[in-house]
Amino acid sequence: MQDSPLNIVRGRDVSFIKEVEAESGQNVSNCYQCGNCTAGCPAAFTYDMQANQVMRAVQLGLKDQVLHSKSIWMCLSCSTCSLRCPNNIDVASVMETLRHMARRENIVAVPRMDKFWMSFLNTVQAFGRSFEIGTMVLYMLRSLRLTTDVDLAPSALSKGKLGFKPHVIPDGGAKAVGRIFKRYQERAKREGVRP
Amino acid sequence: MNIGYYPGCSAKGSSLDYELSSAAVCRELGLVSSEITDWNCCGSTPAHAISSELSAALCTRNLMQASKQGADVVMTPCPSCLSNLLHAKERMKNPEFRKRVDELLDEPSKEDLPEATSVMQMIGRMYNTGQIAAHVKMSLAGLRIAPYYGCLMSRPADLMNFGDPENPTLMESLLAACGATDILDFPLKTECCGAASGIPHRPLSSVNSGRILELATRMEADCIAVCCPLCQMNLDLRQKQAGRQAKTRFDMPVLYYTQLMGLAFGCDEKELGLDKLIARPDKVVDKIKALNTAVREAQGGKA
Amino acid sequence: MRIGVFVCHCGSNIAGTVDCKAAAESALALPDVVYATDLMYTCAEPGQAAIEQAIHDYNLTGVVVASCSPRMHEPTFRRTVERAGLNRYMFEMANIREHVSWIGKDMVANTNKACELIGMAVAKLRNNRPLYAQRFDITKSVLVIGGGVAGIQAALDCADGGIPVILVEKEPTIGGKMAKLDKTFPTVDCSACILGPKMVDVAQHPNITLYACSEVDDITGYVGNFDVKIRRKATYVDWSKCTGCGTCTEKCPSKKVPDRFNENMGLTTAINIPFPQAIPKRASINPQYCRKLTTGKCGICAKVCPTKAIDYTMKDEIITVKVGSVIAATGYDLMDWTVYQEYGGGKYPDVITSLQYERLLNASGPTGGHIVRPSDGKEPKKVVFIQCVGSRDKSIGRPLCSGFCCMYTAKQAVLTKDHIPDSQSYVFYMDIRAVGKLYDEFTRRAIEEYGTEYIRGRVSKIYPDGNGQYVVCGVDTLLGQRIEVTCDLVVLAVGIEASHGASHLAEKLRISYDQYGFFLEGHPKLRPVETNTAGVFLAGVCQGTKDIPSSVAQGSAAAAKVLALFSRDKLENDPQIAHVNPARCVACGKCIRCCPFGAIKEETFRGQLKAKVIDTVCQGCGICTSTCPQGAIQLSHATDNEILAEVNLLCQY
Amino acid sequence: MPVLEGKELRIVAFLCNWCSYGGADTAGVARATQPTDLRIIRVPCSGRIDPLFVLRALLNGADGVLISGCHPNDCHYSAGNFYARRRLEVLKQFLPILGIDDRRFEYTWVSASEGQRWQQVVTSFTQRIHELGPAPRLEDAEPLLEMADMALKPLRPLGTGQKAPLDELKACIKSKIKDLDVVIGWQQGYDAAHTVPLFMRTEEDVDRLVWGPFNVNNPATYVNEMIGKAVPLDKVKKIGVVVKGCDSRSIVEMLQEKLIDKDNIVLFALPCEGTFDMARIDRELGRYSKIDKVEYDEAGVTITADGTPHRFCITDYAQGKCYNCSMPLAKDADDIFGTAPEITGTPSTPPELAMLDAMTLEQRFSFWKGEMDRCLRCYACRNACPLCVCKDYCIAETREPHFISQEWNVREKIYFQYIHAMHLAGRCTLCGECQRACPVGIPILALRQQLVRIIGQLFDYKSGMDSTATPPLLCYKVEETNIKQREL
Repeated sequence: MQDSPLNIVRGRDVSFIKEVEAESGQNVSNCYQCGNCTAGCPAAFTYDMQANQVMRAVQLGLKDQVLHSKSIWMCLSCSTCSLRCPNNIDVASVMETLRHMARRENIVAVPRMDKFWMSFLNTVQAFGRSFEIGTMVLYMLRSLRLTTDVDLAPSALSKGKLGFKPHVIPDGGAKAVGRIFKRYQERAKREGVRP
Repeated sequence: MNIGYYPGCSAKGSSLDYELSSAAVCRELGLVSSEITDWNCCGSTPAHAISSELSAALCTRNLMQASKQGADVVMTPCPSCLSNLLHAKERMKNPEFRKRVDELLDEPSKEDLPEATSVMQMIGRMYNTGQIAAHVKMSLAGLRIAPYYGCLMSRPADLMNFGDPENPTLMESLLAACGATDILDFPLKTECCGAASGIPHRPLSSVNSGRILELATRMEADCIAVCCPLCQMNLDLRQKQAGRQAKTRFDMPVLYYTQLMGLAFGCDEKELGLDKLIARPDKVVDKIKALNTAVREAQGGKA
Repeated sequence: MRIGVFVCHCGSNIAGTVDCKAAAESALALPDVVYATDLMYTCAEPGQAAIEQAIHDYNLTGVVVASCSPRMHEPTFRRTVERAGLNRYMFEMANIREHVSWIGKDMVANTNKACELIGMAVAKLRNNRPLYAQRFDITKSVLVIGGGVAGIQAALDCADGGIPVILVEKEPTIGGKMAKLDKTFPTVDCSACILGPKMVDVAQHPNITLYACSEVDDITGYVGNFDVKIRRKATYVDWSKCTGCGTCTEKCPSKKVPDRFNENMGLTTAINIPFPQAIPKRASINPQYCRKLTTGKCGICAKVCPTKAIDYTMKDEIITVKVGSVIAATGYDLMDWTVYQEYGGGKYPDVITSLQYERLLNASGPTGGHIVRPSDGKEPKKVVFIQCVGSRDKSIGRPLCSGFCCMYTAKQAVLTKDHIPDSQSYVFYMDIRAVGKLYDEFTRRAIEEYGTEYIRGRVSKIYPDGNGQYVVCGVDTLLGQRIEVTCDLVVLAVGIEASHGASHLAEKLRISYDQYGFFLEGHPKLRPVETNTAGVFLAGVCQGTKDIPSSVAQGSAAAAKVLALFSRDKLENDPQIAHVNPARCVACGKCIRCCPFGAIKEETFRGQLKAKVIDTVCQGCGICTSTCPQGAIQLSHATDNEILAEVNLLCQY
Repeated sequence: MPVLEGKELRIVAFLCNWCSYGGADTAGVARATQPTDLRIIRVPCSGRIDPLFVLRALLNGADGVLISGCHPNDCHYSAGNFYARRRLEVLKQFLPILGIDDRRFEYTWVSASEGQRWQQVVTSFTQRIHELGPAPRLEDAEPLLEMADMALKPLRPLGTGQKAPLDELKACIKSKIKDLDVVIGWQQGYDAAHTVPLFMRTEEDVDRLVWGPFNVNNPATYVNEMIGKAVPLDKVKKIGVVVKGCDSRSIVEMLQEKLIDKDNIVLFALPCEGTFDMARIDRELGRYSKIDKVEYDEAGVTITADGTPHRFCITDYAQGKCYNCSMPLAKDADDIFGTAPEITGTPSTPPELAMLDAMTLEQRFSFWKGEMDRCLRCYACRNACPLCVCKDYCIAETREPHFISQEWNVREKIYFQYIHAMHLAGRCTLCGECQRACPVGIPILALRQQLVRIIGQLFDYKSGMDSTATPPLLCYKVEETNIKQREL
């Protein structure tokens, strides 16, 4: 809840609009608010701001509001919005751009999504390939949601679908992947953004 | 054409059955490829969710490995991996982006990275209906199949090159070549199942996969045919969760299209990983057998 | 040559940033300039008088006025010099207002530029020649292409004004789209009741010749004298014998023919009359489905026809007519909405177009005015209307608003409630565009009195739910939520495009058209009925989206233009046209190939082939002049030498 | 008139009356501030703008030339801007080979309502010209002389053509000569190493017909004056022409342009194995008083002059065009004898053009200054051209219209040569007669080679190949797939 009416003159951040447009390659002023992005969005019911509202807020340059939105974390990247947009805007790319920008500014509105992604990537960093059990364990520890999907474990395990051992790439590939991550993290540190 | 095979991580874990059945189908058809020896994870959704550059770096390494072993084209069963590989290849055309990615790699990227495509498209490209039909030992005629592609396979249309992004039909043609006659016109075939949020936000996947399972059930499908490991896991492994969300119980076998093709080709069920499915596919297998027996008897009767 | 230069101050409009006095003085140094002065308001009465006086006093043979744009006052000053006895083409203008004083404040640069522009005008004028218009006879009759409501109105008004009218309609009946409608907004009066009498008037008017089932094959000529070739398509029925009794349609055994008039919502017979009020009320055979014509075995209609009108051997016939003017009223067609795969791309039977719905509502339609679902014939209780399908959608290349869908959707929602009182209608809309008289009030009634749910948002997908109903996935952007409606019938307000084939007709008429095939008017505001081809006028939706009252109004407006044109017995041509110098022409024919108007022909001149411009056809574009390698064909008033004089004045180092 | 020193550059604009001039007016009415350099010439239509106006302006010292017309599909005359787009695009791509920066020339579309766009067009174009600075002047350029390296690989084996079925051809001509006024071919000239045109009227004349690598002339050059459109109707003849593949393209082009009537001409064809570059042979022979004999072998000839034998291998001494020839045998001839050899490989860039391609803009500008300064304006190039059908009324020698003066300076010489080239755009078949005829050896063929290359790339078109095709500058497409206009 806001405690005063939104002042769209003071709240407007023009450089934010330009930055979003440059990074996503989309012209946000093309949006005429038909709402088709929202109409087809499979994650719409989890959003605090609907996709069309995110687009509107970007048009108005409301940086704070947008970057603190949970929606940009809940987006499934399924591109239905981009496919159906009558103005050829790649809405999914705008959502992704906003998420990248939020992370860079260290704004994480849905920590468990970030934790899940990082858990996944940490296993990749370690072994070069992803490894379901490893991801799950890491995620459960980090999110303190120790019962996540444990109901699935028996059936999955019995079918041999989840391996207990990670797959390690032969020929030192795992190390090469580790180096990619390391360089990425170092660069993020250098640039002062969240890796 | 030298085809490099990129299995993707789930092939070694949750979608072992996809891997097995794809291999069986390719073997039957004579589609030869060699696995990229040193492949790594494409980064899947988490990588591009946090950074396009990291995602591109992971994918570019794979494409370079493929290139080193002389592949002109990289083929993968997983739409998510394919989408990441293609996005990376496209973004690397931008010199600034390329420079940033090269900073992350051990060696600078090559200008001409190999093409990437899906196993399904490769089969479609290399074999016509007649060539596929020639391998069929047990027709899929009469089996009511709901084809389901998921959201990644056909879009973005200009990148994935998979026909009409709203209404792809390649899977139908492959199954039809295997004799399938009752392929449903499944309206939700490209809707997102929500798998990407399966772990961190269960309702998101339950609601969306529930809707798909519900319509397939209502349309009296015998099974759903899929081509994406994430979709399969979501619709099959999480079928109970979806049922709980929708206050019902689903009993819908969710098979990879390669498993169906493999059954038609007369492959061994174990070889196709049918035992790995949670929702039992027995009634599907039984129905195929029964229908084929009936046809054979009818023909025998006539003769 | 004796040239006078007049530099206008235009009050302070020019003099504010140009030293007009200095500019006039500098002009005196130019060759042939014998007089130069600056005036306060050259276009005003005293200014014009000063020019006339100077022409007399200094025996001027040419005049340059440096003032505003020639697009503004060139005609004014041409009349001025003509009054003083000069030829109107011995006059040039230098545009030192729009192109100088209004676009910069640098007095030095502006004055220098003004002097150069005056220099260019003088240089051109020194190469000018007097030109004289020619008068020619005209044919006082008009061709109206398209028999929709706009064409009907134009034809009736011209005919009432005493002008013979030839009305060409490609369908077997006139009436156009309006004849298919059930009711019209915002009055909800019966479409057939208001259009029917007009259609009958067309049939009965002594000044109107109607060619239905006909198309314009070719048009040549120019304003006042067009030669038109009309193709009368074979109907396999001799219309001079047919009485429209309908016996043949009753007996025809080929009964599974898609009914085009009913927008394929029902079936008809291979020989048929489109609808009971058709004008002309004559039967025609659809050769694609006629058993006699496809298999050679049948001939029932010929046997039962009481007047022996059936003729299976009929061929297309070409007739030639001469007219002095043309009114294009070719209307529109719906765009191909099946590109919307997310709406089923046409494979769901209960997802239909608004025009199809109109036929369901219509008492003379395939269901006798009962609204039923095409799939199972049941009455729908929940009806969803989706607006802007194929309008305002850049992703399929159609950013235009079709203009009247908002209104007819409201009307159809109202009629749905009238037909099925326990029904509920939902309208997905982006904006309600209801700008006509009583329009907004009407949409409010649809909402307030008829309980139509208006939902602001587009629809992302429609799919059958497996239980015989359809799920419409939309959004309510006012609520900020994704919403779904389960319904029995979906009506799409499909966007319009110009009538199929309009662009081909435009090329025959030599008028311009936009990317959707709509014809371009002469000026978007001041010449909305004219085209840039003299003698060709526009009526109705062929020019751009319009509702019925606007179409009728433009039909009358086009007729007024024709009547005004024909109020004179002879027309005058513009002498700024091309001329061939036979001494230099080698008859290579390049000009003939390039002329967009067919205005150049080959003729024998003293035993040799030469090009020859047809004065009355030439429009003065000059493509021929820039095409002719040896400069043998010159566009008067824009000759090579006139343009080169300007180039050489500017570029001489 | 001089420009404002140090402040303005000379920028000339041609605007169509209906759209762009109106757009400039709209900008003025809106008081849209613009740079003062631009001078507008008002023309009825962009289709009226002869590319030669632009060349005239650029040669006479304009620093930039801007053209603006109605947007495609909006032309007041329905198609003028479509023609303009093709012609102006060809001009734009032609300028660099002349050593003129093509950024000094631009064409664009502005409608009468687009005042703001006009302001932006003027501003950005003026800014562009100021960034480029004043245009280089011919007077200031240092002449540069350079020779092209003629070494090329042929697309088929070259030879001396002595196995061609000449006798069969002669028999055929004899059987038809009664119905023809004349048949054009070649006969031995003043010695065995040169040929001159042969005009056959009797069967005896036919016996003098020769075939071989000395048949360098293009007989199509004589066709227009015998059966062209300008010939008085009662004097039109019925003629026959013996053609090499390249010669036939000139005639096909004339048919394409409807300059001659197919009914009046019969083509006889033999397979050509290449012709000699006589300029190089004469250079090699040096001064001599008499050719004693010419002996043929399969790969070349041995010319004995003043008792000294000189061996010339055809592969080393062929005309430039022969190496790139992919049609040694006319395919549209009425009577064809012999068979065409197989063509392997694709044509390479002609040597004259390759030399220019390797130069900078400044070098090309200097090169043409040096070369054209030697032009005598003898018009031999024009008179040798089979497609210069208006040579008797050439604009080089008239004041109606007065494009070019008789002033003896390099500017007017250059302008004449550029006019000649532009008049051949989309028509020239690269028969090379112009360059062969030039008494001072200016490589003017390079200009035509560039135009042929441009036309090929823009319109996917090769002249003189199909008598039913429309020449590309006499037609247009609504959507031009290969024309990529620059944004302004």
